[in-house]
Amino acid sequence: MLVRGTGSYVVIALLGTFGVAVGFVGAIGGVMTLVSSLASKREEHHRRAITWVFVMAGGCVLAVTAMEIGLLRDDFSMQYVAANSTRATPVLYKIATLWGALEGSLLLWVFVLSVYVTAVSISFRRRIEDRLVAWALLTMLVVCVFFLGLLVGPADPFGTLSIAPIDGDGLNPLLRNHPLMAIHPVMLYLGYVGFTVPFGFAVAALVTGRLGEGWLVLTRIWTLIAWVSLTVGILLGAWWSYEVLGWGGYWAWDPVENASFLPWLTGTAFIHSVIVQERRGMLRVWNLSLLLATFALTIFGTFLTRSGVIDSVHEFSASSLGPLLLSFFALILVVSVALVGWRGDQLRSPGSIDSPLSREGAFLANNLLFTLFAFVVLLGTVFPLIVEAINGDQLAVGRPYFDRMLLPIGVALLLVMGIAPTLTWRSTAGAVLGTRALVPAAIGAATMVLALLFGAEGLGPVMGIGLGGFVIGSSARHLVFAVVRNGWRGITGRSGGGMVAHIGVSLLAFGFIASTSFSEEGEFQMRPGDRGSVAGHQIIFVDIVDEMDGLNRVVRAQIHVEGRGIYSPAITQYPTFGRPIATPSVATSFIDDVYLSLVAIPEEDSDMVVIRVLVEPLVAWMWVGGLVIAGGSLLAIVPGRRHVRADSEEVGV
Amino acid sequence: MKQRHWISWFCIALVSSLALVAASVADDPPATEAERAYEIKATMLCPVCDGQNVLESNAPVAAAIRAQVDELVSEGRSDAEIRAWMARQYGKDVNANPPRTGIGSLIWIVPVFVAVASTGFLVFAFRKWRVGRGSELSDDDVTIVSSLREPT
Amino acid sequence: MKECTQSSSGGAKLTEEQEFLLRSLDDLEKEHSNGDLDDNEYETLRNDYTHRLATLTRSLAGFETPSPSQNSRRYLWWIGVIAVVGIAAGYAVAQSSGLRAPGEPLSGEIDRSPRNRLASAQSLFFANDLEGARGVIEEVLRDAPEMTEALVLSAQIHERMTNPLAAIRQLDQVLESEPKNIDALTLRGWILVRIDEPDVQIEGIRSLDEAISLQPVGFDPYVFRGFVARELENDFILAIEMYEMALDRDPPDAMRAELTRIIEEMSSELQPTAE
Amino acid sequence: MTTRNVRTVRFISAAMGLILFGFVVMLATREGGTGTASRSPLIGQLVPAVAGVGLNEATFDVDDFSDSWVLINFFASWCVPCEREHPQLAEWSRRHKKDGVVVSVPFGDTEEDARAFFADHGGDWPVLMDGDAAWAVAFGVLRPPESFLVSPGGIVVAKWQGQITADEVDRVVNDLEAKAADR
Repeated sequence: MLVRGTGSYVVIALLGTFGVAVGFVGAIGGVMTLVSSLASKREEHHRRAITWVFVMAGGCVLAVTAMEIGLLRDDFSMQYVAANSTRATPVLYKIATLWGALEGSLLLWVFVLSVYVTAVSISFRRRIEDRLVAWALLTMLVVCVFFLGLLVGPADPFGTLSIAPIDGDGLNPLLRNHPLMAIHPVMLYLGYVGFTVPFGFAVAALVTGRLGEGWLVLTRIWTLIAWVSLTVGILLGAWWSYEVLGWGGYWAWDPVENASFLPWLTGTAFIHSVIVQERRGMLRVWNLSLLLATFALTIFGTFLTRSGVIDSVHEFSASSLGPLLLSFFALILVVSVALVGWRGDQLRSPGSIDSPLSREGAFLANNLLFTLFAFVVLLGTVFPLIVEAINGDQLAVGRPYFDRMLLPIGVALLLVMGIAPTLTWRSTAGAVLGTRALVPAAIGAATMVLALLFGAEGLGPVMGIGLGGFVIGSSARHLVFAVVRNGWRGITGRSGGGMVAHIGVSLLAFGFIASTSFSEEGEFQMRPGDRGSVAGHQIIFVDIVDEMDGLNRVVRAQIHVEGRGIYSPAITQYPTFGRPIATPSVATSFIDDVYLSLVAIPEEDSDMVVIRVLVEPLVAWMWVGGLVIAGGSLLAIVPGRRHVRADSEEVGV
Repeated sequence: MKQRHWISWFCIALVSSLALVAASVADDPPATEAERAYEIKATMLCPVCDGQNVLESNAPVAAAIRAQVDELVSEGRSDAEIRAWMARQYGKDVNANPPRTGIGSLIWIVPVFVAVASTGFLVFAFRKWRVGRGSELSDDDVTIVSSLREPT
Repeated sequence: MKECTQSSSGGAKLTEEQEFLLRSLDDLEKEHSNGDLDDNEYETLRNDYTHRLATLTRSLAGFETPSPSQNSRRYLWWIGVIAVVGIAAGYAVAQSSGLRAPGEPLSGEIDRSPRNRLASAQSLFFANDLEGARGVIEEVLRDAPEMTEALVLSAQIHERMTNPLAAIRQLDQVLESEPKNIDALTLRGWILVRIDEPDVQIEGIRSLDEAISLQPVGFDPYVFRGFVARELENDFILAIEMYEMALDRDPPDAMRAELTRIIEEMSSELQPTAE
Repeated sequence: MTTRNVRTVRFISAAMGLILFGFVVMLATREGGTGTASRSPLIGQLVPAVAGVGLNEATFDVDDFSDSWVLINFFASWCVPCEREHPQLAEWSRRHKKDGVVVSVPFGDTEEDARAFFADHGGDWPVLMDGDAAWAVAFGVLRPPESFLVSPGGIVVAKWQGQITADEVDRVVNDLEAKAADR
């Protein structure tokens, strides 16, 4: 065995350790500076914390750079690299290995967090003397201290091996066969971590007692950025499951998927209800609670994924971080509940609602539904734990439960989403609603008829599709009026962008409904030349390629999908990994996807394969819908930023 | 004008309800053995693979359960019997659907209760909010505000 | 403004509120000119903000709503009603969606599946309740008109109820989709050979022969063919062969005894001729 | 603000706090998900039917061995612990030439691979193919290797998940034999 580990390489690990240490010191320095200057009420000293923030960010950049260098240069003297990378890993996956395992993913978390905190410090540098901003920064820095503390101690990513192996073990094969794996976690973390910023401002508002609407305006853009990243991250994750896992689905109500979904749900509720507070001054406690809950849920999700409390496909190997993360979660809960309890009396809102049939009424309904949705998901996720704690029974909560409970909520959400844009603030007269909702409702009805003509069936699915059409109709109506009045700038701004995002949600809903309700599948035992047919798609098994790729046996079936071309699903037997891993191949189109996967690794020297063929209509529209949602959110962000900047300058003068 | 709206709404309601009736009529419960077996496999979790169901998993134990489900279905066993048999062999947590009785039924009851209770609360809240201050605009208000806004 | 921010927290709060309202008015105008808001909405919102801003500026400290004194007993009553409705609804959902243990009634769609009903029709048929079996099987066929097992059973029922024509029609339907359905071939043959019409009987024999050529595992076709060979064709050798084949296929004891008896009878009749 | 309002808010947050506290305590006291322990409803029960023609063309029926120990071993050729425990099975089989028999059942494996596995690693005991996985389900096998010990009289007395050693199995055998002798 080749011994290496002295010499230049070990420097990289040292560099990383140094970076983490610098980051940790920077965060602690920032916290101490802010605590002392807040306690002594010397606002002019707040500014010094920014310097510490830069120190922290510098440390984090150093640490991430060191890790990437280690990965790219195959420095197997680093424990993390040896355990998770190999020489043969392609460059893209080497880079992505940073977030492929527990310690590295925390490093990425910390890095993203430091980027956010730095960005906040820079954009608020002129207002840092404001106690609200200082408290917000302090809260964020405390979060930084916690996560950097994890990297310093229990989850040190820069451990070294005294004897460097010649080659590393490599990642779980599932994590290194699709480029989406390189983007999905980053987007997810941008979302997860991004909610730290509004959380900081919410805590600051509670602590300083400045519970008016000022802090909302300050955090608007940050919340939106976090939200859109999380949305995209979740959808990319779903897409990845679809393209890689081989069962043709994209969402399994797995605890870890739920953990990422929960903050999204509360976050979505927040970005809607915040509008009510801005416009009508209502729901202050509610909005603060939503933000606190969103952040608490991100930490809870991290705890679930990294403690081994719940079995899940996506789980990182169980680690000692469980108790620490749980303690941090408990701390957040204590702080949140105590703050709301303490300031609760001052949170009473000055606003009022005149009629349930109004824009704010629709927002309230939306919030009720989203919260319920989140509650059902949370309950479904932790219920087995609760039952086990009570009477030791082992129960499972799976798709039938989530489908049954969430379908009505989802349908109601679509309904509210369609009606809301046709409502006016304060109250809407029935006649006005009758006029405004007429065309959208007609479009909805037409969509239903169209769906029936294309062979859709079932009350739930058809109703969902009709409501999707209704949403598109009312959003488009809103956009058309805006554009007629104001040219192409009509689709920007929060309401324009929001409407675009709603159209995206409808497209996503179409894809989701069609692919879950109307998919067809078949399983064929085939020899070269055999044909099969599923849902009108002819497939011909052309040939089989059985080859060794290094130590791995890869069997590739070449299948001709009529009208689409040749696709080759594969199945690989890794010597280091128990059962074979199937790599599906998908013939995508905007009408339907033909999803091909090999069921089992064929016997050697046999040309007989078992192919599972799934035809899922409209799946592609889910990804298109996601893209539209992201685009809409960006449209909503862009002008918003201009406003805030103008405002802050105005205030600064 | 108004008259025409009523007619249009009536047409839309008619078309929608016809479409929904047609949709629910076209939907049929599982009829063939294969469909029944499919349902059972789709709602049964693979005991070793963390959240994947038996239908989707390619673990050997999932394959074994699939084969046995087919076998038991063709023997004419009822769904409930097959589920109970698998739960006896692999533990209650192979069934993805929580039970309707005992403590497990709370997972159904609690969310529905919360939904009803929070809707009830919201109805109360609406009633309370509605008794808010009157906000009729007076000329005095306008002058104050315009004087405030002038400097900016 | 800065001075205000630095003053007492109550003052800061009011100032912030004022700032916010002013900003909202600006926003509102921008949104209105963007076309995000229509004139009606714009007007209501602007008036509302203006009023709030004016009220605030007048520093009318106590703008709280006089909380309407509520009859607390009525309040509790409402809470009780909501709780009861909630729990009842939850219970209903649990009952309709939750997993059932075996033996629990109302097992949903399972018992209504045609296959299950076919099984109950079969048991009725074997219990000789022909009317009941026919009622069930007709329901099954209405839901699954192509189901071959159901068609065959229905034909069997018709045959037993001496309605051979209907039975033949249904068997032909089966054979159209499954030309090698042994049960259908056997039953068809058996019905045809018992009609007193030489042509029809020949057709029946052909049908039975086809069934036997598929080497069925059941004994029925052999018994029938043997019967035909003995009674219609007087071909004892073939009849014995057929009955022996049937005996190989594990018939019930009563039939076994009967078949053995007939075989012996026929062999003893054959012997003198053979010698 | 009215005191009534303050009280309501405090009350609600206290209640929420209590619920969340209970939740955290529950999470904290839960042991990590270590997977399914060897709980088997089969222990103490009559052994499910295992009978058929082995790969070596010999017929086997577990009922014919009601006066000896039977060690039923579910394995797969691709499973590393199975490979490691194989010599131990051979050892146990050698020790119990007179009063015991090993039966191997491939689980999640093809007949061809199982045959190759025995050709490579030796072993002269019956290897039965579990056609439609009826035995695997009847024994509740999760992942290979899994072994079941059947006492004379046909009662399942022990189950092991994972690699076993001959000594481990014999500990149970001797224990039970001692108990039987006492009686």
